[in-house]
Amino acid sequence: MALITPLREAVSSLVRDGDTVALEGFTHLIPHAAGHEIVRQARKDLTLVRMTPDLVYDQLIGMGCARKLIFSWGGNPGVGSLHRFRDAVEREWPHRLEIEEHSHAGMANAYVAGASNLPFALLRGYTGSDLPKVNPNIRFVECPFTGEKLAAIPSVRPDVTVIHAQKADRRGNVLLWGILGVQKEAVLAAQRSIVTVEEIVDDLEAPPNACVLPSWALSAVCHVPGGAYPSYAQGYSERDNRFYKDWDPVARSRDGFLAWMKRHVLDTGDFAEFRRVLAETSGPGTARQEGA
Amino acid sequence: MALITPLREAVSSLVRDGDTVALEGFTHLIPHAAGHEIVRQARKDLTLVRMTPDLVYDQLIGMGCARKLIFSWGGNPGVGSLHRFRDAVEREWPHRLEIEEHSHAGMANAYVAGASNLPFALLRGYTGSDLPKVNPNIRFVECPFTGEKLAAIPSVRPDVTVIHAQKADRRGNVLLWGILGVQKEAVLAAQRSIVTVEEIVDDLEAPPNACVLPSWALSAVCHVPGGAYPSYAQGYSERDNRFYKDWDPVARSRDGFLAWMKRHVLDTGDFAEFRRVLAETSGPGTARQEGA
Amino acid sequence: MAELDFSATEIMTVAASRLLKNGTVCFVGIGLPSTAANLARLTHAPDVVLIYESGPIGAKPTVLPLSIGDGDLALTADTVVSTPEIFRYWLQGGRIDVGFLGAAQVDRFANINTTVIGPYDDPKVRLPGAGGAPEIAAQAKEVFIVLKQSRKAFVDRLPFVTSAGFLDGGDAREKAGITGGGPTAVITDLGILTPDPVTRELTLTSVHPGVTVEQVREATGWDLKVSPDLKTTAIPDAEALTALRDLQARTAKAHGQDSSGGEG
Amino acid sequence: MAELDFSATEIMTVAASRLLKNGTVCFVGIGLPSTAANLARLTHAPDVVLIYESGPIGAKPTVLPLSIGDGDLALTADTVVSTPEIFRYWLQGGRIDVGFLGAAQVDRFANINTTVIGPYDDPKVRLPGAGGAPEIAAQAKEVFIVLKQSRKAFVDRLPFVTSAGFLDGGDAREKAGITGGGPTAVITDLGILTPDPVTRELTLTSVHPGVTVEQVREATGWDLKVSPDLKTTAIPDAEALTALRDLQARTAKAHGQDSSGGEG
Repeated sequence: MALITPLREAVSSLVRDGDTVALEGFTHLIPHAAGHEIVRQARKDLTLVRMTPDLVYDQLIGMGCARKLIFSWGGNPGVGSLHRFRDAVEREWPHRLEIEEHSHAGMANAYVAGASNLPFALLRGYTGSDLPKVNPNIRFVECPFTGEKLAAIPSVRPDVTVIHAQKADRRGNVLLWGILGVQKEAVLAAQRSIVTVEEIVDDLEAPPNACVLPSWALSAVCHVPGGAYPSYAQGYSERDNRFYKDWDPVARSRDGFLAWMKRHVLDTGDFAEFRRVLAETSGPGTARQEGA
Repeated sequence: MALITPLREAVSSLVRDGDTVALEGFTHLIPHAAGHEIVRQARKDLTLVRMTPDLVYDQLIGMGCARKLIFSWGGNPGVGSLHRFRDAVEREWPHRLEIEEHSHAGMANAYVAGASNLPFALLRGYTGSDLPKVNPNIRFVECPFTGEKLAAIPSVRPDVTVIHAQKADRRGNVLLWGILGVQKEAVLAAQRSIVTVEEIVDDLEAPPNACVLPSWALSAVCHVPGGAYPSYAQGYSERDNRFYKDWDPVARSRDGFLAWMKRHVLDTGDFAEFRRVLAETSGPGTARQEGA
Repeated sequence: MAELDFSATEIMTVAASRLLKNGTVCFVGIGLPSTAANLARLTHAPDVVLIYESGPIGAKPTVLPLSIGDGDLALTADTVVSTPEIFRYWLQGGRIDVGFLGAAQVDRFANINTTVIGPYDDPKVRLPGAGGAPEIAAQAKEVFIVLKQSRKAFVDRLPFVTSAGFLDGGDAREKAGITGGGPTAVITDLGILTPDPVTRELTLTSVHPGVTVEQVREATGWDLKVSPDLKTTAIPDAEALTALRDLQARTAKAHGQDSSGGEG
Repeated sequence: MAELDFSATEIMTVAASRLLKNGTVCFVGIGLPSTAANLARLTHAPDVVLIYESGPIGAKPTVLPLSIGDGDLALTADTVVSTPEIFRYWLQGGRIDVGFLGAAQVDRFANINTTVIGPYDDPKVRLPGAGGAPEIAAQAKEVFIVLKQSRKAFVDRLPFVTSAGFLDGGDAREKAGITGGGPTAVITDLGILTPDPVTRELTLTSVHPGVTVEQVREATGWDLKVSPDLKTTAIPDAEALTALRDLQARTAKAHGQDSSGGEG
């Protein structure tokens, strides 16, 4: 049964140094508030898993929380590079970052295999790509009926998965809709899970066959309205595309990044305060100065 | 793009002698009308696939349409045995029926593997069961990372899958809801597909993340209201539990079965006529006499 | 409430239902298991989570389902997923506390046959087959089996092992690599059998009131061991009996017949 | 309509869009491919089916998505499935006619690099990585690649093959067991390159109006073969140009910026 609890307590009790942690959300419903809280609580040596590491992982990597990254596409969607990710890979700042690199198909199947309690995922994949040359976790197996060669990769089994969703009810059952990405699989593949939600309601009013995660399959549900910002929650908020653009100059320099993280994350108590500070510091066009 | 076409034409053009055919529907949405049409058109040598062969396959098997059955549970749900199925297996009437027997988990995974264009399904399954001793299509593979032994079975890849659904729109996009069983996977695993629907509407009004099968992934959509009878279509009809009970005495004797099938299926032109004849022949408690 | 008379089937159902603790996540077979599981939900275990292989998670049916895919299961569930998802993410995923199964036959190590009587290739009786049972029996954290006791059903050697109990006993189950804990109780119309902690042989640990040990041994196809600490099953309390009878009356009214059941 | 002036990016987009036939099922990469695919949908191919890896099937966005998971994609789709389902049932399932990809670099056999410039373990430039491309490139029935042409992008030898084109050329792709047909066109701001039917080497088969062969060769990092049957790309018709500009204006208004793009 999920505990309905403040995000600070959920991260404090469920995310531990050295854990394998997946924050999932495919453009939609990215759990930014939870990412901030992990930074605030200064978790170390995390193995971060995510199909599409974007701003949320740029922040965690830049703040030195990550030892390793398992991923399939790392960038600032619609803008360009992730400067903190690149700085870690290209120049080992703030320290060396080990990477294990897959394709989306590989990662998606690895989450499915994890949710299914299988040790590996089976797919047609990676053929002709150089990825198997640099990733020893991409192997090949033979079909016992046809002899065909198929790709095999280890399941993703995070210690903790964190997602953001639209609604929970008072028992902690969670409903999400729209672009679902791999969130259900990521939660079910994990030992523990945290779900931040836009609102807590008496009745989910879920349509038939909706994506509902029952309370008893979750560890903690936290009420964090707008907790996906600058990502969005369909039915609640729009994606703040400007924030993604403004992130580029912020993340370009180490000092600018550290100053921004201190002001907006380390020196704020929670996501609501972050949003207030952000509103003060970034009128139109001011983010660049803020990051400089 | 699916053709919207009468069921008779769909079966005539898409179901061929010798085909591997899956009629799916898990208690809910069983495509009985399509089963009747296959009987009327006297298809032969079919390899029938279905997790839960019940009345619809008792009829096809008893009428001699099937050469082989791939399944995981064969019975009259809530009532007892399938007498035609048992007669075929125990006494080779009307002729020998080859069986390939799995568990539900095996079949469900085999459909998923078929929909995923994989040659085999990987699962934790069958351990300690005698099924692998009698089914050479249950094999075991080793995980290339952990060395664990996992079950492997061939994918189900029907030539034709037939399902019943609630709605189609005029372009042939299909919506189903409620108990979904393996229908989506069965359709996507097949080369060709037929979907009978309760109604054809201008707009599906599908909720977010609903089970929609796009027209371009289907071969034919046929308007057959009540086409799941005596199974049901949520939102349209109730299961006729009495029909299932009444089937037991009908199917018990070969002659009674043949007489019933002649009167109700072979001598009727379509499912609507079958329903009219059935209403005439079976007032309360009369089915037993009818089958005798 | 006053004590009520009860039938052998009723005490079997109530005894089975009592084993299901509140909050348990239960994978429910149709028929007797479904009756017992829903009785638990309507009495002492309101927060039991019922999962049916057809897809409903958290079903709260108002009447007993006649089939494993009744509409009432879908309408009352927290959500309905596909059958592959049930077997992949929820059962194989390791999320089921109790698998609640029926059986045609069991042996002394609680292995289950639902496939054939007689040789597989030349069966005397062709039974419905495995359904979900092999993986439920293997992957649920524990398994309850409920069936009526007779020499035909409780046999020394199964003609076919459909679903594994403790195989040849001892640690054979663990050695075969089966992860779930296996059967912890076989509940019959005569008593309750539980596996010996070491040999894993089914042992009579409770007889229902009015039933003699001799009667149970007579209805068992092997030399049944009896626990030195044999108990008498508590009689069904009036609340449970009333709830069971109300449920069955509602069911009969809704379905127009009694609530036997099967998969499909 | 009268002819309109157009930019190099516009003719690239319109030329790419024209290749997409009505009714085609297209797996769309974000950025230029998404622009071209949506332009096709808004002009000559109203029934093109657009699938995005985030889950929308049959998306009909009113403005260009800035990310691969914009809400407009979900709201306008026939349905939205999970990302694993997209890759398993729809792409690997063999249901995609055209994979429409961008690239950081391509080589003469239309192999794609989106991973690193320089050695993998000590990269000069770390690019975003594979995303969906390796399996799109392998499993779609055919693949269109759209990117601007330059010596940095069109290289003789890729530092890293992220996604297979024709590998070393000839029948190397088939021999590797890759089932999809592979790239059939690389559309750039200078012209269109298509693989030689036998050697599979990319060959300049069309130059855009006003572009010389020499310019294209200058922007190619290998000794580019030119078709003896070289054509000049038809100029974008006014309808397409207008539709493209309207789409980009709507997009800029909605997003407050221009429509570059990325996964994520």
